[in-house]
Amino acid sequence: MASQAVKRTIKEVKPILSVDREEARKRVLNLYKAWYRQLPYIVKAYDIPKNVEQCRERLREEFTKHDHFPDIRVIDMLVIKGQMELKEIVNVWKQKGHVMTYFKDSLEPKPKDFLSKFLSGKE
Amino acid sequence: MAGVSTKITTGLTGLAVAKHPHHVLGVLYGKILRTLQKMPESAAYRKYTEEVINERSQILKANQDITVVEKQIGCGQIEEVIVQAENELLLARKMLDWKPWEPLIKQPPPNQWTWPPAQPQPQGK
Amino acid sequence: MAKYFGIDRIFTFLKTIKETGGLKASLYKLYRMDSLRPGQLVGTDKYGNKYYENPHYFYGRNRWVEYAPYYGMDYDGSQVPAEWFGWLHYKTDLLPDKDPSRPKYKWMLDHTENLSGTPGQYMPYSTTLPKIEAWRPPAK
Amino acid sequence: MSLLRQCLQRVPSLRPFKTNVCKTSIRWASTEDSDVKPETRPTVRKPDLVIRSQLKDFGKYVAECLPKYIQTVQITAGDELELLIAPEGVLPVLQFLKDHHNAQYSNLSDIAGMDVPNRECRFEIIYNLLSLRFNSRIRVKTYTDELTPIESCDGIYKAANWYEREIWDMFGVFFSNHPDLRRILTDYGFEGHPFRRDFPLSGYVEVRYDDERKRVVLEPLELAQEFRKFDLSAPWEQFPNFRNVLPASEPVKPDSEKK
Amino acid sequence: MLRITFTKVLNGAKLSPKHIYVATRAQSGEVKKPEKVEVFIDDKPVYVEPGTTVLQAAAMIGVEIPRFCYHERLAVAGNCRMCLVEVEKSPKPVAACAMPVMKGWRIKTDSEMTRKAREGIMEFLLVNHPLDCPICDQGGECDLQDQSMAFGSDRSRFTDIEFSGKRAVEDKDIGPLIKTIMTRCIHCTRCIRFASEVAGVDDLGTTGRGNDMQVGTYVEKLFMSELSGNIIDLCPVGALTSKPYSFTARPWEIRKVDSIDVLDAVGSNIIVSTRTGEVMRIVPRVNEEINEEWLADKSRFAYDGLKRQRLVTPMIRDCNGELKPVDWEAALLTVAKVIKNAGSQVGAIAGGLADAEVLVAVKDLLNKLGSEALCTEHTFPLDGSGTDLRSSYLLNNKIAGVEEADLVLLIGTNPRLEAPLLNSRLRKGWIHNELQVALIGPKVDLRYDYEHLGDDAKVLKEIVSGRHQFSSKLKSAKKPLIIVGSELLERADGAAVLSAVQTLAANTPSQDKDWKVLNILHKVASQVAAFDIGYTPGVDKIREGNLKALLLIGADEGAIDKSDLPQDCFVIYQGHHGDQGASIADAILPGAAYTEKQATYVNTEGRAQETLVAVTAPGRAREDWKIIRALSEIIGAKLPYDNLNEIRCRLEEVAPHLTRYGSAEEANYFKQAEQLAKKIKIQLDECTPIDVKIKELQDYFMTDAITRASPTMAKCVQAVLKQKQSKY
Repeated sequence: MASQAVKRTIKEVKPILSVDREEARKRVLNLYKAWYRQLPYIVKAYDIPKNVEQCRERLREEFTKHDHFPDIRVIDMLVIKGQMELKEIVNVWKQKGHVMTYFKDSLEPKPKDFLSKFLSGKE
Repeated sequence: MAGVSTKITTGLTGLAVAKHPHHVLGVLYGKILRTLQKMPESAAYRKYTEEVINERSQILKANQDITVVEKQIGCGQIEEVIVQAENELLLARKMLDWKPWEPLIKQPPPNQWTWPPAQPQPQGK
Repeated sequence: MAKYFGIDRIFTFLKTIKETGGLKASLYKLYRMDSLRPGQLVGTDKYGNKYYENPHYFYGRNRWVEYAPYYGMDYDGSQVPAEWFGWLHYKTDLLPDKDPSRPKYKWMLDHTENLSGTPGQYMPYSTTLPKIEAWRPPAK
Repeated sequence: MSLLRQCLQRVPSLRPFKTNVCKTSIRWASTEDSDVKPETRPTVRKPDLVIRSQLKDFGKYVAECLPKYIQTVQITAGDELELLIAPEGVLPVLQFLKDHHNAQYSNLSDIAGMDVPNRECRFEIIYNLLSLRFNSRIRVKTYTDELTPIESCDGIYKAANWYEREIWDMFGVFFSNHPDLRRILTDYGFEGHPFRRDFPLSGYVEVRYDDERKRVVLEPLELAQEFRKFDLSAPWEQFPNFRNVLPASEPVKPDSEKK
Repeated sequence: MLRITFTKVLNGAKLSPKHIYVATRAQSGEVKKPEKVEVFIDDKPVYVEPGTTVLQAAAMIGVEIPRFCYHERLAVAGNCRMCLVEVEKSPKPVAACAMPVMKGWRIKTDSEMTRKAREGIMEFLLVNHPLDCPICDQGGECDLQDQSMAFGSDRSRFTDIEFSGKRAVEDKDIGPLIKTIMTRCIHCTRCIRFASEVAGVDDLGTTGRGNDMQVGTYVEKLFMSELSGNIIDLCPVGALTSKPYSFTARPWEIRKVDSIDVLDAVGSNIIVSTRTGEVMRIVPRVNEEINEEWLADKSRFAYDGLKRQRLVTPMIRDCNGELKPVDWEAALLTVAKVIKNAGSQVGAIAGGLADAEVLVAVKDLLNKLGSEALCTEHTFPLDGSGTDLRSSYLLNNKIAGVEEADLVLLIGTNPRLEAPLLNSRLRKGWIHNELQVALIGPKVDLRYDYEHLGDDAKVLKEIVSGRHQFSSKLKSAKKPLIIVGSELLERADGAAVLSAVQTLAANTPSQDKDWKVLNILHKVASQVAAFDIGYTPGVDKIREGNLKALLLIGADEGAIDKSDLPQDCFVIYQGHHGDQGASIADAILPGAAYTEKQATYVNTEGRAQETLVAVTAPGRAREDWKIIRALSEIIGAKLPYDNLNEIRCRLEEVAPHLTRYGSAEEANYFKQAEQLAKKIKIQLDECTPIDVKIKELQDYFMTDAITRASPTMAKCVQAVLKQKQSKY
């Protein structure tokens, strides 16, 4: 795995947007800020049963979920996708259901211990 | 002008009748040729394009009658020929940047163009 | 003259209230049916729905049904039985009891309202055999 | 010249004008290849040999003009010309094919993507072009991986706009300098690129209307029924030795190499 | 008859190497290995032993020549001509399956001539073959379909669109298992050869010749064999198809899961084909060490028993004495309460279909509760070495080893019906290897000749003491084999029988050092695993135990009855079929059948194999060991395994060979076992004759909970009984 990563960096690649890590970092932060500032309007526009604080928490979670990627191009790709998502939200192309998908609140927790798994019949 | 016909329309949407086709084409062909001059002699693109342009401009010079020119060039109405020349000029200018006469920029990765992707193993060959 | 000033309308209104059975009953009827109209009672079906007609109204609005009181606010169109349905929808001008050609057989079922959404609704059942036949304990 | 006439007579529809055309027009040149055996198998389509050789000549011509970008020229399915190019050459090659006097492929029929996961560059991007002037089609293929962007050819062909959006949506290939790159087919918030080979046929999520929440909810897919999977091995796979695989394509070598 | 022809064949030139292989093995040392000859297949050189056919030589370098009639486990017929290949300098193409190679031959398997020959043969075959592939059950797995796609011409010359000249053949009724559509038959005669060579039932044959040739049974009769299903697999076209499977599924839409058969103790390897959560059919999987590529009818066709009489929900006997369905929580709570109150007075009986996982889980649970009353339903002598030494309860010489024997003594067993695939091996040895068989027990039909020594127990004693005339034969045999039926050992004097046999085996010399004379043939799949894990054979402990709770793990053979138990004993039945065990139970916990769980079974050789999940268990049924695991948690004696991996680790702790799937763990300590056996006090009961339960074919089909629930098996019994009435 490590050797693969090394190979990746050595291989000459075409950058997507950013040429170095610092630039990628800036892009991520800009995206984060844009989302962060948009959150109150999102809550309002979509009338979602979450408050701004919860949304911020979720936003942070979403960003930290991807904080370990070493490849700038992967970061760029994620930023691009994040930008598109934001655009879809800001323009209210999405609907309430789409926004609420980030929270996955309709999921019931899966049984964890043996007995409840056994009784529910789910492995 | 002698060659001017009473042509009203090209019959093609967005393509107006050219008023001075000889003049326009002459200028365009001159520009194309000058652009091509900047390319290396050996470039196949330059060679072939010059051939085409030279042939067309000769036809153009030899005949005043547009219909004859159109027939001899054999590439549509004179207006279309003008559009083609405009395109070629743009292309030629861009080509100066791209320099496509250089050797192959890079080889494809191994097995990139093999098809089907999973080759049946040739038996005992 | 009264007609000219529209006073006759007031009389009609008062008459309607009177026919309906007083102010309270009228208000209730207005609440229940969103309209309070004078009309002539032409018949009552066996479920207690009352059918009215008032030829002064425009065609299409001159026949209506007042559902039986026990339906309360829970009335709907399927509570009109088939024989009155025709009259109510101008398929015929003959009242059910005055229609000689109306068939009457012993085997005809009683009218039932649409039971969708209630426990009495029709549920299709599977006619395929189960893939696994379960064991039934032998009866004692 | 007699050959030319012959070919013109055989393919009248190809002829834009009946009288003498430009001598230099490569599009009507046809060098007969004597090495190609005419197709005799009854169930195989028999392509026109003249058209084939014309295409071959044009292929050679393009390869000669743009040696920097064109990796391979080949004929597939008997009479379809393909240019296999380096990803850097998308713009020059398409521009050349569109604007050059002898090409005039002014119509972009479509752009297709293809995913072959075991290749180093797993995606192929395929441009299908049509020249109305010469009644001829050409296919340009290039390749990329998940992270390498391809230059958008929106500046050359306006038609490319939606096609590139579609490829971005379905395969996740990024097109740089695209004026409006966003999803076109999938639902907002859809994750993944459905045409990638590693995307499951059933998808990852299922969507339903939740009566309680009064909105549509997305949930991880739970198949209530067995996913139907078919065992589709062909009979001739049992006899690999007797399987004569014809090459999918035949390369067009530049003349210099041939000689 | 066959035997003579085969001896002839052995001396002749035309010889398939399979037979050579057997022959050389039989006389190893005497025959010098002949030099290999070089031939060229498609210009590739290959060195083969002389006598190898062209087809086999080609297969050695991976060229599979198309064929219909040739089958490597059957005699060569050479009548389909599909395998014609060109040999250089030969004017005609030769049939690759029948022609032995000659030195320096250049064989062309894909030349113009070969291809033309194939196309011609294919045309001939298809001229009279109906074009009913869309409604044919073989469609999708049909050799004719496949090979006509691969080798046939792509043009038809068939102009008879009025269908006036196509051959039509009347269908034969050969029983409830095999459907015949004889018009589709291409006369490869594989079924005929299988019936006479492997099954030993000479019922099938051909009548007429040329265009009028027909395969059939001469007179309308049942194909009376316990291996009849194999001709379905053998048939290259759809002439013989499975009746229960007919029109139910297509081969490309079924899922195939490798599994193990548990309906006898052989442990045949099977493929369970499923579709939409239903077992559609069971076909054999090749395993040279166990079932080759055959499968017994019971194993193949009893799958419809898995869909009937199933326990799908837990049940508890209510105050009225009726079993009422409840949910798992209630069932487990009730059962747990009873077991908790019972304390150490709880016992368990394992039936014949229990897997090793549940066996070890139950054992762990009961041991935790302080009980040792763990029994198997089928008994086994405990005296002497008992179940402590594996050598005394295994088929030590392995199933494949039977072929090599030259003398087999069967005691109190009917291998044809108790282990049909072992019997097919015996028959193979008898045909190819001059194997002699003797039997002590009732005179049953084994489909080969044997010396019947009587069904008297005295005979056994005489042989042991060396007074019997058979003793000398046994002594002089090079590779003698004694196979004892487990049923015989279930007798009251079983210990004495075992002891006698052990002594006999010890006194019987064999040339081979690794040769094991003593072999026990079990009848049920769970027995060996249960002994390995440490269950006590027989239910005596339960009878004596004064138990308050009894757990039946699929025990359906009626070994124990309500009357054997104290009044207040609470019977819990855990299993998958409502049968004898479920009807006496106070609580029912529905388990999974062998197609529904990943479980370990040990066959009679001591070979651990695992089944895989082909379909999910119906209704609320759960995998067996999980039920025990859940129960243990509610009781408060939680077992330390949560998933299959962990319980397999536990299995490995108990007996490491139980998780070494596929390999048979060798038993040893034969000497010690014999010495222990000598100490036995019980005398051989000479008055009771040696008997077996399953004597005739009709007894074979319904022997356990699954087969008793199977309608197909019931039909088989009826068909056999009817055939017995018939004059043919």
